[in-house]
Amino acid sequence: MLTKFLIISKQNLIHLLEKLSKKFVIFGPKKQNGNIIIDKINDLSHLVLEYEGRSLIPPKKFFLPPTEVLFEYEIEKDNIKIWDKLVELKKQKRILIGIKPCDISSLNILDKVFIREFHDPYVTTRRQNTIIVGITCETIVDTCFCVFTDSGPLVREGFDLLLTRIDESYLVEVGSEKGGQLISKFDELFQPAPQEFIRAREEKMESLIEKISSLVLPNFSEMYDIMVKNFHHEIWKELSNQCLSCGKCNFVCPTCYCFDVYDDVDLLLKHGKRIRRWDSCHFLSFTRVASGEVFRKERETRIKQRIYHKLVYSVNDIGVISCVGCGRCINVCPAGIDIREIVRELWRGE
Amino acid sequence: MENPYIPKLAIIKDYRDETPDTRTFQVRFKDLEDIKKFKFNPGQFVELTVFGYGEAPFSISGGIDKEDYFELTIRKMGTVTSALFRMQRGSIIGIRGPLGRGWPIEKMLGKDILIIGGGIGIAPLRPVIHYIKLHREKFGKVILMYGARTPKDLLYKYEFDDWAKFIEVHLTVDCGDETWKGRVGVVTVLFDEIEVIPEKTIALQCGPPIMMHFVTKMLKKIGFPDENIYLSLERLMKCGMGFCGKCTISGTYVCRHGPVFCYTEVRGFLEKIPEAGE
Amino acid sequence: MKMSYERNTKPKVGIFTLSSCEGCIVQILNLEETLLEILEHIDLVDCRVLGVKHVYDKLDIAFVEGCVMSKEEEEEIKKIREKTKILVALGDCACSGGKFMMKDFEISELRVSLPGGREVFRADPIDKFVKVNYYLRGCPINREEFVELVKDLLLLRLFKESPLSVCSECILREQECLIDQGYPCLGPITRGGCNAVCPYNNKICYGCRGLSEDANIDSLINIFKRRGIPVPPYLLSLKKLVISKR
Amino acid sequence: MEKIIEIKRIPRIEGHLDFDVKITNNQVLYAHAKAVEGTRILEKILIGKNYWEVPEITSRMCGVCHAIHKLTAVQAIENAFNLEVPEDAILIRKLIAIGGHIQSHLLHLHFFVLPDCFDVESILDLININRELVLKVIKLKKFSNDIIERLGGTMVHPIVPIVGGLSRPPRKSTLLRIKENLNEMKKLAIPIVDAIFNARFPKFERRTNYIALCDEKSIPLLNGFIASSNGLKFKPSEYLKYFIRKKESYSTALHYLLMNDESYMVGALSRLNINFRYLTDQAKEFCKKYNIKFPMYSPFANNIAQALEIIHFLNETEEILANLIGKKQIDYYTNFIPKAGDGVAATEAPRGLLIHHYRTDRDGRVVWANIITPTAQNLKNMEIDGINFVKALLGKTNNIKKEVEKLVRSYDPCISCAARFYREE
Ligand SMILES: Cc1cc2nc3c(=O)[nH]c(=O)nc-3n(C[C@H](O)[C@H](O)[C@H](O)COP(=O)(O)OP(=O)(O)OC[C@H]3O[C@@H](n4cnc5c(N)ncnc54)[C@H](O)[C@@H]3O)c2cc1C
Ligand code: SF4
Ligand code: SF4
Ligand code: SF4
Repeated sequence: MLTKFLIISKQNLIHLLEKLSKKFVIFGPKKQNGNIIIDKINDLSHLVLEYEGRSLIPPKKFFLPPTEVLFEYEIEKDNIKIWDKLVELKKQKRILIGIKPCDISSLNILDKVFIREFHDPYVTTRRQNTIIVGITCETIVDTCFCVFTDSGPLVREGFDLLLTRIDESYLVEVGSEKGGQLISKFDELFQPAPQEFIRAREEKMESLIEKISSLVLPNFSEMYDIMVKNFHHEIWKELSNQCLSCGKCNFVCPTCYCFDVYDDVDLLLKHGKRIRRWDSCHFLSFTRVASGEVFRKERETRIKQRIYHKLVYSVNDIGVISCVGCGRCINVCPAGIDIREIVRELWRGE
Repeated sequence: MENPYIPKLAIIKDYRDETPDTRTFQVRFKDLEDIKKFKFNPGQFVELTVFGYGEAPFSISGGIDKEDYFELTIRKMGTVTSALFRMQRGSIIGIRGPLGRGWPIEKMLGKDILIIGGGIGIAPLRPVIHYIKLHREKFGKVILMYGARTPKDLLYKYEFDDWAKFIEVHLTVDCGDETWKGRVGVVTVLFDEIEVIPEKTIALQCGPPIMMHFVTKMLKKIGFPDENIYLSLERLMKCGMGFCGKCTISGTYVCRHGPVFCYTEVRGFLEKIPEAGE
Repeated sequence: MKMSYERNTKPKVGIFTLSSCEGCIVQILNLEETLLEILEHIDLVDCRVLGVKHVYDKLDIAFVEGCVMSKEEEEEIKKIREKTKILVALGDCACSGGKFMMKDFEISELRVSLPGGREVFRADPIDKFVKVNYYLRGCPINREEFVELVKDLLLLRLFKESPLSVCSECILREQECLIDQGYPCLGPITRGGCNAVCPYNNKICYGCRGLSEDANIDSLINIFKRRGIPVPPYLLSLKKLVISKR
Repeated sequence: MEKIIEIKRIPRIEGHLDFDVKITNNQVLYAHAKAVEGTRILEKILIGKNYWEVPEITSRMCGVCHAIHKLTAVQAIENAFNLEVPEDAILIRKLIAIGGHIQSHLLHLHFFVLPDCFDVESILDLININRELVLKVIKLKKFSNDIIERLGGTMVHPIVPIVGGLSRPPRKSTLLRIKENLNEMKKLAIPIVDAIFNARFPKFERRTNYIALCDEKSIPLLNGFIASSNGLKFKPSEYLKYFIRKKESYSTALHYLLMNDESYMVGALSRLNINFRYLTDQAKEFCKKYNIKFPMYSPFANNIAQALEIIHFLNETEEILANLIGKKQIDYYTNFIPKAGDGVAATEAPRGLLIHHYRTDRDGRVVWANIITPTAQNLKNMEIDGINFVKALLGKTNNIKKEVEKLVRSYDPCISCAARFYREE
């Protein structure tokens, strides 16, 4: 499909969303206490499209929720009745607006995990039913490093529409047929994009790239061999003295997807639910088996699990690294553990 | 498209006690369609649901030669397994699978086979023995070495006589009793009883990590090329489809890429795995 | 066809209080309708607060709240243990002697003159004297967690304590971090299961649920120092306690 | 003939209390209220603690009246720091206190007392007799607990009240939700309170000193001066001049008397004996309906007073909510710097007058603490009532124990609170 650019004024965008909200549930960034969170937008005046950095919890929560009921069942005398929760999911239509390029990249990575030999139908159904309206950044925060993970400040795929603010309007890139169809009924709200708007976006991106590039870092995709070589580097021991095993980094990472599964049931042992919930490879329970054995007992091995998953295992598994340079883990880590520092140190050692 | 998270209903057709804490269950799907569709390779596993209690992975331990049911041999360990032990014949459970990659049957054809099992680790190896029985002419010499803690802990005793008719059977226990007349000691002691030509033999092993560690070392010592050594690994497992991340070792999913691995595959793992003689 | 999913008979249950504020029992009473529902599935034979005192020799489950502060209470907990199959420690008092809530990691066997003519102050966790099967931590216990435990006991499932840290529960509620704002929050080293109520209400985690698995106290102390947050004295005495236990 | 009536571990009260009455030749010699719980040396533990830890720890004195302990501690520290707390924060704290009072009263009246009136062992038996009533009580109790949880963050040991105000303001939607349920609760409360008025209590009267907070415009819970039915009137900070402490060898609680060695009573009855005229109209209607006049002089009337307070406080909740909902913004916190100071706060716990007193050093650390709980103040009065009550009963009943239990219970004692205290001389 040919890339297509349009422009829409800020006002018209709100109009458009108002109209779309009749058919779709709209989720987007808004302020809560000091944070930007992505949440249901009931009142469009709460929508904060231009925000610094990215939301606290990434949009993965809309595809792989922190806790999710997979199916419910009723235990009868000689039968079990099962209700697949997927059925309800299929009916939902959603628009996710205000998603940053790094997060769009992360969804592309999650797709590679959840759609392969087996399909995770919950994630895929939600992906199909959700329209992604991305937005490019205005400024960066000091933990952003998407340039080094090839996931920003501009993305090429994974969105239906991508907005870039140019003065009082938005340049809209149509990224998919779905995106095109969505706005085709509202032609009157859009105008064709003049060339200078497209150029303005390029300039914006360039200045962002320049800012981020001031960090001295290698491209993360090229770290594979260095990482493999340094599996027993002393840095891991040092980190294990700092890490609190709190698991926050996993929960905020847009590409961490591990989960736990368990059954919840009522007192009568009649009505039950199978539930999955986010888990963290930093917890001892993550690998504890019935005999009590834990496969990653040393804190060091658990830290390595996360970092190596991002930069090595992921490449083996899905062909790409799974860090998108969003910097969330750096922001939330109470111990100040910084994936960039780790990479920089190992890279410099070469 | 079918939702792979939803178990198919099945019935506990029958069960028999193997040891005081281990039981073999015969499982038959409720739905005829499901019975027809269910084909497994030796070494594969299923996810078994006891409704209200949860789901757990178990190797398929029998049924290759059966039309309408398969077998699982299960040790009572925790929530799911204990609930299963409280169930009676006719009770309904849920099954997902077969899942995972089994033993390398293709590669084994025409070769000699050395099967090494420890404790309940014999369970995923039993279908191989049954397969060999059905297709005896396709294999060379076949040797089974099987060890358990005590004579009481030996599984499938009632089949040993039959097996001995078509393969070599070597047994040992860690600690014998007055009835035991065979070998005493860990499984590796049996190596002095057998004769193998490592280059044309495929070794299949499953057992506790410590056993596999020493067996792998021994196999390598007597000249087994790495690519002839296979082992079945066990890790905490939830979804069984390569999503939940619980079973990964160095990024490899035991559920999806395994549970059966060639030694060449696990040898390169960055994480130490004692099972693999590292 | 036989019933496969069968519940066993009603277990005999006792609820006991040693020295405590009884807040954990109040939490149980606060379950209101849910408690009535639970009561239909158990045979409550002993509970002083509710005035229940039936005759029995054996119990299936004993819930014990409070810590051991006297010889008599020591005898009492031993007697309860003898009678019961499963013993559950309710709340920080029973689990740790109230150390995590009172932040008293060093007081034990203190010589003071107490009313009633006693001379030694002590507050011990019940597992100092008897084996405890399950722990419900926190001050007070979390109602939902209690229901989960009861369910697991009734249905013969293994109860598992929450694997999460308070910190990870806090981030799931999309809260702004209090350490980032300069407060000495114990969330990173505290066992979750409370859904991070304190940070959620804009107050630091005081650590009443005890240490999380593999808690890294040293690192937290360093973090506070690095950020110029005064290190609470109790964190240092907690560290001493952990080291002395090793 | 000499005999000692020993009642061990009185059931259906908060905490562990034994009660002994000694009778010789038909003369009642003494009655001892014996707290038998371990003494938690809170006042010692508090020393050296940071000011903000104080409310956390003192709240753990009692799982029933935790809310008021926390609020009192917070206020005492605020007084030590000379802090003015925003009006709105005080209103919300008052709602939390009210939630605490209603749930505590329901627990006492319906879980602890009512089984006596129906001659059954526990509320579990009541379910079979009057399921509907029990369900109503549970619903109202849940509502009062919800107030605490929604405004205070948790149901037991609420976390939101802090020195300086509140850790966070409630959302407007929260206030609206409470208000939404209030009307139903007011209706529900009527039969619940009726049940107490209709219950039969032993006939026994003895006039004593009744002491409660008073502000001459309401039934205060968090602020006011201390007044007695015998005309005393003083500021909370002067409490040490009026109350004296007695250690009894048989009890792990401290027992309190007035300076002139007289015993006194605190609690709902005292509150109403002193502040009756500020009771809301709806509550007063009940008095008319049942032909009851305050002041009342029977310890058993404490139950009636508690029942009336349920109605009164529900009405007050309505007023406060209306006030708060009308506001554009809720002012919930004042900044301050900790300093050296001496602060006393007197409040009304569900069981009566409660005093917290702290001295802090320059950094806001505690150097000295003293806490007087209502039950500790009531124990002496309870003993004297015990003597007189048994005297009146001698020869009239052969189950004196049971009747004495009822008397003790009517005080709604809380031994968890009372047995906590110790102070180095
Ligand atoms: C590929 C594979 C094949 C297996 N084959 C067999 C077999 O043939 N016979 C047999 O007796 N056991 C087998 N196991 C081990 C068996 O899965 C565990 O004993 C079982 O999960 C214990 O569950 P539980 O609920 O009784 O214990 P709990 O401790 O209560 O377990 C709770 C949950 O943890 C998970 N879990 C606990 N231990 C393990 C474990 N060792 N492996 C994976 N998940 C675990 C389960 O999902 C379970 O739902 C196998 C495991 C794997 C991975
Ligand atoms: S590892 Fe850190 S920087 Fe990379 S994607 Fe995850 S949270 Fe973002
Ligand atoms: S957020 Fe930091 S401290 Fe917490 S587990 Fe991750 S790396 Fe460790
Ligand atoms: S406030 Fe406390 S619990 Fe929350 S993220 Fe920060 S340290 Fe963790």
